[in-house]
Amino acid sequence: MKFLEDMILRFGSIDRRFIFILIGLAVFLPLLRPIDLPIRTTPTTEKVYNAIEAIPANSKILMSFDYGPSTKPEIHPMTLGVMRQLLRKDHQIYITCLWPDGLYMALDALEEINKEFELVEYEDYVLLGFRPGNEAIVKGLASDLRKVYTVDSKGTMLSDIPMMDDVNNLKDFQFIFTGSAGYPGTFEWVQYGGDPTGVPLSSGTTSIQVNEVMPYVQSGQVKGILAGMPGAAEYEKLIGTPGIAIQGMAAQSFAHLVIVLFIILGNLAYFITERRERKY
Amino acid sequence: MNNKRMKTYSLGFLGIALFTFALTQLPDSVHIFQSDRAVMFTLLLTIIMVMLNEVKEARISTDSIFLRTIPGLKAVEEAVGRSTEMGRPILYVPGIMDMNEVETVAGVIILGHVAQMTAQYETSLDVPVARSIVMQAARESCKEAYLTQGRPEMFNEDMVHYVTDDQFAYAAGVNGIMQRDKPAACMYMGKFYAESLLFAETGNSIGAIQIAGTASQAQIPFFVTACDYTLMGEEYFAASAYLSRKPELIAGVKTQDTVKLMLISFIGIALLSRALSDLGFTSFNLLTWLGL
Amino acid sequence: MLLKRYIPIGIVAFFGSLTLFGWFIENESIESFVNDDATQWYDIIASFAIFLGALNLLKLQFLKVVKRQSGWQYSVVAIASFFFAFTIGFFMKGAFFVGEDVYFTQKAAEQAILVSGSSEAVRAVEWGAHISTEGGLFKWMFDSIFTPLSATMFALLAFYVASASYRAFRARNFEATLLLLAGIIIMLGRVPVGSLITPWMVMYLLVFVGTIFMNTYFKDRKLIFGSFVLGLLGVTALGMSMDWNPTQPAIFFLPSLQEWIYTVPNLAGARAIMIGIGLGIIVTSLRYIFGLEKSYIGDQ
Amino acid sequence: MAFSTILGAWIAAFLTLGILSYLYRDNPFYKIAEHIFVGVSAAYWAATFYWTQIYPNLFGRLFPKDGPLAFIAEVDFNHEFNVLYFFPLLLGIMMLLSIFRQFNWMARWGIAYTVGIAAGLKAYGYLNSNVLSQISASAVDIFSGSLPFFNMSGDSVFNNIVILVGTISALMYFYFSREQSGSYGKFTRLGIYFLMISFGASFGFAVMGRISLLIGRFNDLILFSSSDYNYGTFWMMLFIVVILGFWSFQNPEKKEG
Repeated sequence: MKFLEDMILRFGSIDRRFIFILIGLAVFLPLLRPIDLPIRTTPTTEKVYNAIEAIPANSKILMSFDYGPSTKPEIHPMTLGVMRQLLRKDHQIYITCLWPDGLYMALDALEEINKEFELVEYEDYVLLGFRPGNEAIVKGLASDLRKVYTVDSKGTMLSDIPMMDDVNNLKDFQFIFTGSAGYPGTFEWVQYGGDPTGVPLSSGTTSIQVNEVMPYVQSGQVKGILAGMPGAAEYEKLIGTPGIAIQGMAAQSFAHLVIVLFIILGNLAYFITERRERKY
Repeated sequence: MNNKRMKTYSLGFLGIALFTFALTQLPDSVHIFQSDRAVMFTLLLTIIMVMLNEVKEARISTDSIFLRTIPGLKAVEEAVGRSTEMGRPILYVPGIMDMNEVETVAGVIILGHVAQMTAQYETSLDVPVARSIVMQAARESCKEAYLTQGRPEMFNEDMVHYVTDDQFAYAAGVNGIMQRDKPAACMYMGKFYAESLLFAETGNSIGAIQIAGTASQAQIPFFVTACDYTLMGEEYFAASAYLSRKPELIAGVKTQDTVKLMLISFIGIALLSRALSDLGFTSFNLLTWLGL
Repeated sequence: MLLKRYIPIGIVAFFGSLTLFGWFIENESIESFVNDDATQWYDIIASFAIFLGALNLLKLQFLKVVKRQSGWQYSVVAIASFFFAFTIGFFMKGAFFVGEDVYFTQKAAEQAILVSGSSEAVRAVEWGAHISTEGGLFKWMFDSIFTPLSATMFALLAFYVASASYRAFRARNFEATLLLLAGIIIMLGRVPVGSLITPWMVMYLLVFVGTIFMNTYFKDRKLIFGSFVLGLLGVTALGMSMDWNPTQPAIFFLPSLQEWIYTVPNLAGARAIMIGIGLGIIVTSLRYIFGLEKSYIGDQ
Repeated sequence: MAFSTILGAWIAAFLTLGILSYLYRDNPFYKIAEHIFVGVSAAYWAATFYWTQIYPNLFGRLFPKDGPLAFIAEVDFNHEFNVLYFFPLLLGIMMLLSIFRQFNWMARWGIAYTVGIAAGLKAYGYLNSNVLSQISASAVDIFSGSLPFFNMSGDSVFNNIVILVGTISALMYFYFSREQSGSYGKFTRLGIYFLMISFGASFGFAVMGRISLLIGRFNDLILFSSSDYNYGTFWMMLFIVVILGFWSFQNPEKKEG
């Protein structure tokens, strides 16, 4: 017992660089050789899936790409998944971006989706693109879309796009989905988009934001939420198209296990020191 | 809340409600009021009424107002003292957002109080900022603080300096400053995102006293685990009142408290009305009636 | 005094009340100011201000070089990178089209025409569009310098979060223990591995941990040993009667337990913070609008 | 693959590894990466702000095509001439002038404007979405009889009571004008427990998010190590490890108390 305690204590005083190496390996190794792990879906993810599934076919859906390359691993699989689910029911997708690099993300997603769906621009989707102004853009869309966007991302006048004919503000959409990595994002869409217009709104966020958005989900201001990469993996499972999120789950699981192990060892060391100090 | 206040507020609320009602009943030809926002309007006016009344009361006497202690705020002065003893600077980070965030403004105001202390103790202060407007505001605030302490000669404009607008480049730059200048105390007061942990962990590795204050909910846990003291959420907004002891600001804290009580009572009333309608005693539900 | 003090205070009061009460007034020009122009104007002011910051950065770095302070060589790197990016941003369009292909310079584009012998003309991108043109120089800088740097700084957090959980996540008191347990349950319950841990493993673990805790409080060895054995037997008996169901009882099944924590007690805490922050922001904002707090413009 | 793409991948790999080397300790590679980052990003944002804000939104409204000032310059972004935009122009110029000591005060106007609109806009948004909606969502369903008594996920009477008690007690923790003692103190103590569970959950989610991002970064490094990119990651890694090894041999780590 004494020996074990000493071992734990010695581990308790190791250099933190050792921890860095372990966590690096825990992520890196499973990426090289992925293992299949069973994915369980959670109710909040199912809520998003069901909300989108319930939209009548051929509806108009607004998708906002509010993230950039640094949070791409978390959000990108979600936006891809949502696009797939929408296109299967022939919805029309209108894409906006509150982040400048959101435009690149949207282009990337469209290229990826195009491989399976053979999209036709201005029939299946319009890429409205990025406009600077953060929450002002959301407010602008809620009151008059054409004030914010006169042309789409390619410079085509909106009046020349048949898909845009009956679209004048947020109320003309049946659903809003935002892939959000921070500010501006879910909060702005709730405060200035969803709440004032009453259009159902759903969101995929980075893990870190989940807790902040949670009260909105419970109160129904946001219809379900996709929470980080595991949320994306659940969603990939629900729509039946496995992708990079499911691939990453092994690495994710391992890293969590290692961290929990660290916490337990750290606490054991803490308890042992506390007790020894009390005794002597 | 004593009886006098209760009476003032009840009457005031009644007046506001009537006024709002009158506005909603204006004929269609006079389109000036957004009737669907009437509930919000009433609430907003009520808060303003409470605030103005509390300010009036506080100006007469602040003695009657009790504020419970917030440990993190006491620690600010200790931290300044310790830095002086160690002869090392104090690092103050006013968040990474611009002055269009209320948290940042609060951070700049608290900076003013910290600057007064550093002026008294003759400790050097380093304020790297991520936004130029914040830089200008922080300079004004520091300059004034050194002036009121009678030490204008100690103020140097470059104690507040710009690093870059970019979140992570700023984090990298501030990390570098911490590594190379080894401040004895680090204070993080403002709006933070993911960089919070980078700051807190680096601060920890150089052994600085760390005090954080933020309303960024997702970042509070990191500060709570990695810093010595954390002003979380609403405490952070009360900080400047605590530090200044100015009657107008203490009245603000009192307003928050009073409104909080009102809101909790509102929850109670709404629950009761919902229960009565759910149990079939009445067909009236307050929340549905208000359109919430 | 007027210019330095009263006008700024007036500006705060005027624009503060306009944007606040503008929400309730039905008037098109006020609405469009509140919804659109107000923030646009701020963005414009902030865009001017950023040059001020850049000058300040350059000044301090130049001073470092001139005074040969320690690490001045790195300041040279900073200054050089600033001018590199500044040139690309303001003085070079960096994107010249020949048909669908994009070239960084006019020369390279002309060269390409010569080589391919095509009849296309070189088409330079518009100012303003040059920063977002796929294949352009600015976008190249964004992809190969800016993105890896910010994404890696972001990824450093993974390592830091590990060392922070190891070092700072200690069960010092009951509050800290709650924080820790909630964290662990969310961490395990949210990922696939959590569903591989059956409730029975958790219950055995609890018996184990319970015994350790008893060990610190009671000194009676018989009692401790007795309850340990009883606990093990109890869990085993329950397990056999429920056929070792891998997802029941749900309170000990991490994915279900995390769901409950996440939607019930966590929600309560998060909501209280949200309301608190909301109140704090509203009252603080009103303090600014009513001029009760003015020290951010150097007015004590 | 084009030369610029490969060069880009090599630079990206170098900078990525340079930043990661900070995990070992503060070293020249990190310092170089850090200073490049600070320099490039300051100019990057200056350019981005200028070309996405000042140029289209300010000049686009002051000098639109066919506008009264079109004889000075023409910036066509489909905006109409708007004389009000001279005001932000004025504030912006004053902000720039405040660099001179005697004009320091000029910055105050811009600061005042920023704080003013922030206060007005935020107060409304938070009042509506954070306070009013959350307060009304707190009036939960307890008596309707349509809910089960307990449920692990989804609404139930028990869960609703926990949420209600938790919200109110945690809200009372933020009540400042009363000492937290006696039975009132116990109630606010309960509030802290709810806050702590919430922080723990946030921490758990944060760990999750950070790991996901690391997965993304490693995926990129794996991509850049392929033959398409001339094994950029490997070469840069070798370069950095060798130099760093040599450097730490020359500069042994100082232990500080």
